[in-house]
Amino acid sequence: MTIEQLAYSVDTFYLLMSAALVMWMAAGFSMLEAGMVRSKNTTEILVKNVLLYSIAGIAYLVIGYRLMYGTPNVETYAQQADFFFQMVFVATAMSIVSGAVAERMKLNSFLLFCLVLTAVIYPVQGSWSWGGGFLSELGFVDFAGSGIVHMAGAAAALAGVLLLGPRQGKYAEDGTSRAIPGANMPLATLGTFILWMGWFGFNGGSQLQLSGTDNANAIALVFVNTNAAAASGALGAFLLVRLKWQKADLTMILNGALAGLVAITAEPSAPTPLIACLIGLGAGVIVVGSILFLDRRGIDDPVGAISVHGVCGLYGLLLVAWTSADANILSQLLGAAAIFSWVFTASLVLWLFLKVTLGIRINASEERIGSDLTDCGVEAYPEFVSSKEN
Amino acid sequence: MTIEQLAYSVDTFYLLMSAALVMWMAAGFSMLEAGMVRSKNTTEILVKNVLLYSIAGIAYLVIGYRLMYGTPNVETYAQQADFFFQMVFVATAMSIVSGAVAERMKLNSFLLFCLVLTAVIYPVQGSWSWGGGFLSELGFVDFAGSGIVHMAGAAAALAGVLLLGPRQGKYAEDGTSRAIPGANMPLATLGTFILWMGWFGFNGGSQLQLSGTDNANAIALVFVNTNAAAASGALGAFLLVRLKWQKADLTMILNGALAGLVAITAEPSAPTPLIACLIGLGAGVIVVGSILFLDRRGIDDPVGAISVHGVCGLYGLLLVAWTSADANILSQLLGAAAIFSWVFTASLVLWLFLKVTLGIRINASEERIGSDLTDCGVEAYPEFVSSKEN
Amino acid sequence: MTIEQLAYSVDTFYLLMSAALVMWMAAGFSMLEAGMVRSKNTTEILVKNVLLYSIAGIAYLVIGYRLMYGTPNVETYAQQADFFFQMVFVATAMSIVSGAVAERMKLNSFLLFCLVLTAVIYPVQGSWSWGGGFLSELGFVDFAGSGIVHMAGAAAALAGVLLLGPRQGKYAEDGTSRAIPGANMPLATLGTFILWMGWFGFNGGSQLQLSGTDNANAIALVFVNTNAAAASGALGAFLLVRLKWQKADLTMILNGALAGLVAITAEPSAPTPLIACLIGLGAGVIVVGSILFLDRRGIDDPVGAISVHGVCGLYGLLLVAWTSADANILSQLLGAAAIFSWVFTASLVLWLFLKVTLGIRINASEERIGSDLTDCGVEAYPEFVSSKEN
Amino acid sequence: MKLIIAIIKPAKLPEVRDALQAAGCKGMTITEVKGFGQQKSHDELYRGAPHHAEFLLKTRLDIAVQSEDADRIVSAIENAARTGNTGDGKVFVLSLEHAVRIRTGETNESAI
Amino acid sequence: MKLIIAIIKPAKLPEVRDALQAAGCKGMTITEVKGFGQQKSHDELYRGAPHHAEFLLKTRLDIAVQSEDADRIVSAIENAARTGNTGDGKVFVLSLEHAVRIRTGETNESAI
Amino acid sequence: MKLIIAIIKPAKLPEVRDALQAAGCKGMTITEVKGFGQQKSHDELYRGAPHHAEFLLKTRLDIAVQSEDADRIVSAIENAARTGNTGDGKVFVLSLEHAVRIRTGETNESAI
Ligand SMILES: Nc1ncnc2c1ncn2[C@@H]1O[C@H](COP(=O)(O)OP(=O)(O)O)[C@@H](O)[C@H]1O
Ligand SMILES: Nc1ncnc2c1ncn2[C@@H]1O[C@H](COP(=O)(O)OP(=O)(O)O)[C@@H](O)[C@H]1O
Ligand SMILES: Nc1ncnc2c1ncn2[C@@H]1O[C@H](COP(=O)(O)OP(=O)(O)O)[C@@H](O)[C@H]1O
Repeated sequence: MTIEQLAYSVDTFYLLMSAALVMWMAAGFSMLEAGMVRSKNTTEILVKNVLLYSIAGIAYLVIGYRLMYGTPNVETYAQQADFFFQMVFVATAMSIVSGAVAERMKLNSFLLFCLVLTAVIYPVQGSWSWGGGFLSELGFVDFAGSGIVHMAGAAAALAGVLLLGPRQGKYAEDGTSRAIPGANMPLATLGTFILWMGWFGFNGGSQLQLSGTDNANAIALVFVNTNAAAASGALGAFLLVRLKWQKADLTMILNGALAGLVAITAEPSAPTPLIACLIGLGAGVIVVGSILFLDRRGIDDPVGAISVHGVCGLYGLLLVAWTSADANILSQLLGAAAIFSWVFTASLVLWLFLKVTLGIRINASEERIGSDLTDCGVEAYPEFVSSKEN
Repeated sequence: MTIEQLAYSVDTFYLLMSAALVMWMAAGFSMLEAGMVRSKNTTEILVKNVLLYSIAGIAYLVIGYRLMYGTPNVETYAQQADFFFQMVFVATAMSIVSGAVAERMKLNSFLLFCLVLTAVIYPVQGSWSWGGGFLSELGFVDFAGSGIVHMAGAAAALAGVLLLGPRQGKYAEDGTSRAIPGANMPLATLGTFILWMGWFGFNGGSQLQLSGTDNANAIALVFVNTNAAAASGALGAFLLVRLKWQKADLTMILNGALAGLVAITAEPSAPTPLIACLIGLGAGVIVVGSILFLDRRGIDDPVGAISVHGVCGLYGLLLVAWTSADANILSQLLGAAAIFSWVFTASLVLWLFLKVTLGIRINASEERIGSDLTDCGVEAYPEFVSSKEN
Repeated sequence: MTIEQLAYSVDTFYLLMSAALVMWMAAGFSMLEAGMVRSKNTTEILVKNVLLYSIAGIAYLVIGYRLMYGTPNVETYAQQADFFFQMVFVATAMSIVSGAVAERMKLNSFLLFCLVLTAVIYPVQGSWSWGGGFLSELGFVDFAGSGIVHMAGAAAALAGVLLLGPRQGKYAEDGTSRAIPGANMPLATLGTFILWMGWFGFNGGSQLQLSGTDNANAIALVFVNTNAAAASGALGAFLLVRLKWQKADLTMILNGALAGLVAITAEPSAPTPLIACLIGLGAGVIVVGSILFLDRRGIDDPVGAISVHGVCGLYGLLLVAWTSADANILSQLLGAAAIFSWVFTASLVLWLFLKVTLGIRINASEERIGSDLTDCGVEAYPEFVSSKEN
Repeated sequence: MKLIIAIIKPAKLPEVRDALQAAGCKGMTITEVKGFGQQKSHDELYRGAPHHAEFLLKTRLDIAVQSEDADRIVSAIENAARTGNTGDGKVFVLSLEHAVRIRTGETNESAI
Repeated sequence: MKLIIAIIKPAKLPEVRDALQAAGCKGMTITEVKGFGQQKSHDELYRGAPHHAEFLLKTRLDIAVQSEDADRIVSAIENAARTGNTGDGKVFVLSLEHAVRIRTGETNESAI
Repeated sequence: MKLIIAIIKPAKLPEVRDALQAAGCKGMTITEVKGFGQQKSHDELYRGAPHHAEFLLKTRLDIAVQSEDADRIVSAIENAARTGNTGDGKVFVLSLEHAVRIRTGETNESAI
């Protein structure tokens, strides 16, 4: 065996383990969302999450991967490992959507949207940057996908949420927002920890090569920065809500950690760990502000996905101009604008098409009873007398 | 350091990480089963799962491993890593049993059965194939254990279920089946995701060697195929139940994903990813049919373990004759028959012995009250007023 | 690429994956503790766990790491990987505290304590051994931290518990102990499985180098022994409680598994797997005895952290004198005494300071209502009518 | 005084509560109950087997009122809770002998 | 009319429901309650400490019936719910002044 | 005989139970209910939006007693349950016509 062959094996394994960690994020999104919706819609959000991951995998296999990378010619590690690693990213983008449209979106329409997003919409913009297209030529830097994955997912979600409207009872007649607490805080926390763990694969794997001391050093720094940003994001959100309202709102803290993760994703290999802490801290504060702002504007996003992945994805993209010598603010802005416009517009058209054909919103009585019974035939916790028909 | 020494380290690490992922499947089975039984039997199924993994580990250490492999002479990676990897497989086989006999099996008898299965019954048949015995000489191919692990576990479960009979209230007086919904859908989903993730270790690790580009390529393909089969299994089950009953039955979708995983396990390194999708799709459809069929025959299997692991294990074994040039249908059939007959018969004898000595079924009043209170002294969710004594 | 460079990459990756598994233990502690407290305090314990991991990460980055290791000069793997691996250990130590003081400790004081423990108290004693200080010179052996991490965490917890006193209603007026069952057994079990899995990173990573056949063999043995001790710990606790009270108390079995893990941590690379089984068995028995003993002494530790991590940590430390040729009982005793005295005393002073300034105990009415509503603004399962105000 | 017990569909609780407040009713106590009556639970399928949940989720309201208000309040509940489908529920009226407000010790009319 | 309140062991609900249907009773409302009485909860041990759940899970049935059926139905419940052990529960009968079927507005005899 | 229905703060259950036992009351049935009255639930914030839980958790006790004990027992409940703040709850007394102990078939006075 030559050293190159062994390095090939090692790099393949590194990528496969990273991909397995990202695959695990599908469970993270499932648990987070299952914890943040009401129990009457929990089974249905689980169905959506399992199926979106399944559809993404097949659609990207059959169409998306080729659309994004042409016929990629990976030489230093197994081609299939590359496919697998890229595939779990598209699933992540779609997972972001499910949370934002939760508790009112028709299952069939959601699955069709998932099919098109993962087969076409996501890969098209992915080809512009990671596929070697015009954005990469413009010098747009997005290491692991603050924009390409997270903001893209949030853009698709935003288009859906705008067409769907808020959940019944979310806003009083005078327009003031009402709280609709999620049913299961331990699940939401578990989901966040799963995402946090999976993110080491998400960012750590995006170096794409482990062999060589430079690569190893870079990956180690990526791990440290990823963790630092998440930790500071959680703290930033905590400090803000604790000062503002005394209460330590767990869901905001969880969103803060995720916001830090999203923000650092655009470039986790450049800043020092202390800078990563600052980036995370900022994200934790921004995400709370953004959630409050959108909520007041009538944008009903049960899990805060648009703020976490969209707003903090953009924030992360822009910061790269500061942390990385290879990037400049102009191309970062351009890249962000290009990704957002494309994904948002294409998604809007697709949602609109679904709206006039199949419909995208469950009817009022289904929404009151909960989609678990109407669409799935079984409630998430069928033994508990819950307040589901309130 | 020589390159062989480094390869030795790398291969050892690859096997250890794979084994850790398979160990993690013990948590997956626990959560899946805890979600699929009623809350009054949840603590007890958790006890069984923790203890079966513990007993399997020790029984295989003291007896089983040697019985299966003699004194194995592993040279390209650490001997202990091989033991650990093999050990977590036997635990998987036993985990399959716990689900099928749930809600009515005595704890002590279950644990004694576990001891004998993992110390003797499983290793004996394992020695025929992986241990280099007559099945391997016959050309029987079972890459990661569709038959050796999954169908074997299901055969042991089937013997137990036949002797135990169905749960109280499962069948009306006229023999029609009644639904007994599981208490916690998020747990069942989490369990399935854990299993899905762990399966990358299960199948991915079964190549047993990572070093060398061929090995690396094979492992990467195994990952992709494993995921493709699971995804298509989920979709297959979903499409079938959605068309048949409109409702998107989450538990069937979860069983579909697992069915795809079991089916591909017999040979995940041969088919192309598209073929793997077909295999998974078929498994997803078959598992639903099998669950309905067995249910109507009075075989009460609360989690669908016999269909998922037994029927789809057999299906996977037979398909190898098609996907792999090294296999032929005859030896696959022979292998399946040999494994099934041995495990089923030995288990039946053992269950019978336990039945006439300790008894295998809890008494009617314990079953009504739930084994959590009668056997474990604490309910799974002691604060909730559940409908447990119905 | 040279072989040394590739080994550098491999060792870095090995350490990063191990660290990610240890990071995952933060989720394990969260779930374990969330399952073992009453539902009225569940959100708050989740907040504490997310924030303690966050604070630990930052405090150790800014202060603790340097205090413990000076300016470490790691050469055979990435420096940042070393930092990350060490950092997750300090978080583990702090996680131990949160369980023991659960359901009555003020959030702000807890977080301040966390800051000082992870920035100063833990690193100071860590420098004595792993940092190359006087304990390492004395021949004190603690491979992965039975004492340095686990007993240290338990010492800090004990100091807090002594000052806090028991939860309202834990003891009758005549001093007899009353059971306060945890609200969610599946969560507690999931948490234990997560910890069990994470421990492969904890112990397996502590070899610090994978490259070289000796290292690989050592790590493989560490995996096997770690698992063997956990399995026997679970069995030991089970056998004891089953014989003593008939009932198979799940929480004791979980504590038994963790006790086995803690006990083997002091030296998992020396004993044979059969000896590891004995060590685990002993730990499983000891932990049950210790929990009962402390409970009767009025030391209210809702999750058994002091017994699991403190008592079994000490037990593990002492056993090294028997299992390892490099250790002797005297230096083990000395090391244990030094660590315990320092951490206990420093923590006591700090808790006392917090007590007279901010206060450490929530007031009686907050405790009755539950800190979820009073401190976090949302209950863990807001839809269920629970018995929370009893 | 009367004690009115109303068994209604859970989804109608907001309307009924508003109607009760409009009718001058200042307090009520609600309980989550399960009902059995002419309304049959529609079968769900779970793993292909019919899942016949015989008992349906209902909401029970207990409202203590002055005797002279009873009829008016019963009508208010009826109107707010009616959907016209089976399962709308029942209203029962009992005679209430005595009522106490724990906080103040006030009794009867002034207690409710 | 009478309102019958029965507190029974949860495990006896299926038998009692069947007995009530056999006795011609068309509707009932059930509530999950906890009871306290002569039956003492057997102590469980949780982590070695006695877990004395003072209140035991019981099922409460509220059944509105015609006055002349009351005795028959009370006996039916008694027979179906009896195990002979403490904790079997109680049946209470109250006078019911007025009953309304919300769906139709029918009252009294025709409402129950 | 009387049927006493008390709606109290959940946190007061232990005191009330002790007071009832001291007053010679041998049995009771408790239900978890939600109340609506003068006491307003204090708003919580969840993700920055007010979380106005209109209905507050309360505990309901149903206690069948001999007529001559009723006043004494109502007072015992009042005293044990009072905190002086709104939301302390109510006690209602109904006339109880008939009571049966299922286990023995004993009726009325000897049944409660
Ligand atoms: N005789 C009864 N006693 C007590 N509750 C009853 C009685 N009959 C009906 N109910 C309650 O009223 C609910 C609605 O009754 P149902 O017969 O289904 O509909 P409807 O009253 O519209 O004909 C039932 O679910 C049950 O809770
Ligand atoms: N005086 C009472 N008022 C209301 N409910 C009562 C009363 N006495 C008993 N109960 C209810 O009846 C149940 C059974 O009573 P218990 O004294 O344990 O058994 P038994 O009636 O067989 O002697 C109790 O759990 C409680 O719910
Ligand atoms: N008219 C009523 N009928 C039934 N229950 C009532 C009535 N008024 C109050 N309650 C119950 O009593 C509880 C306390 O009443 P509330 O008005 O808040 O306090 P207070 O009685 O101290 O003024 C309420 O939450 C409700 O459960």
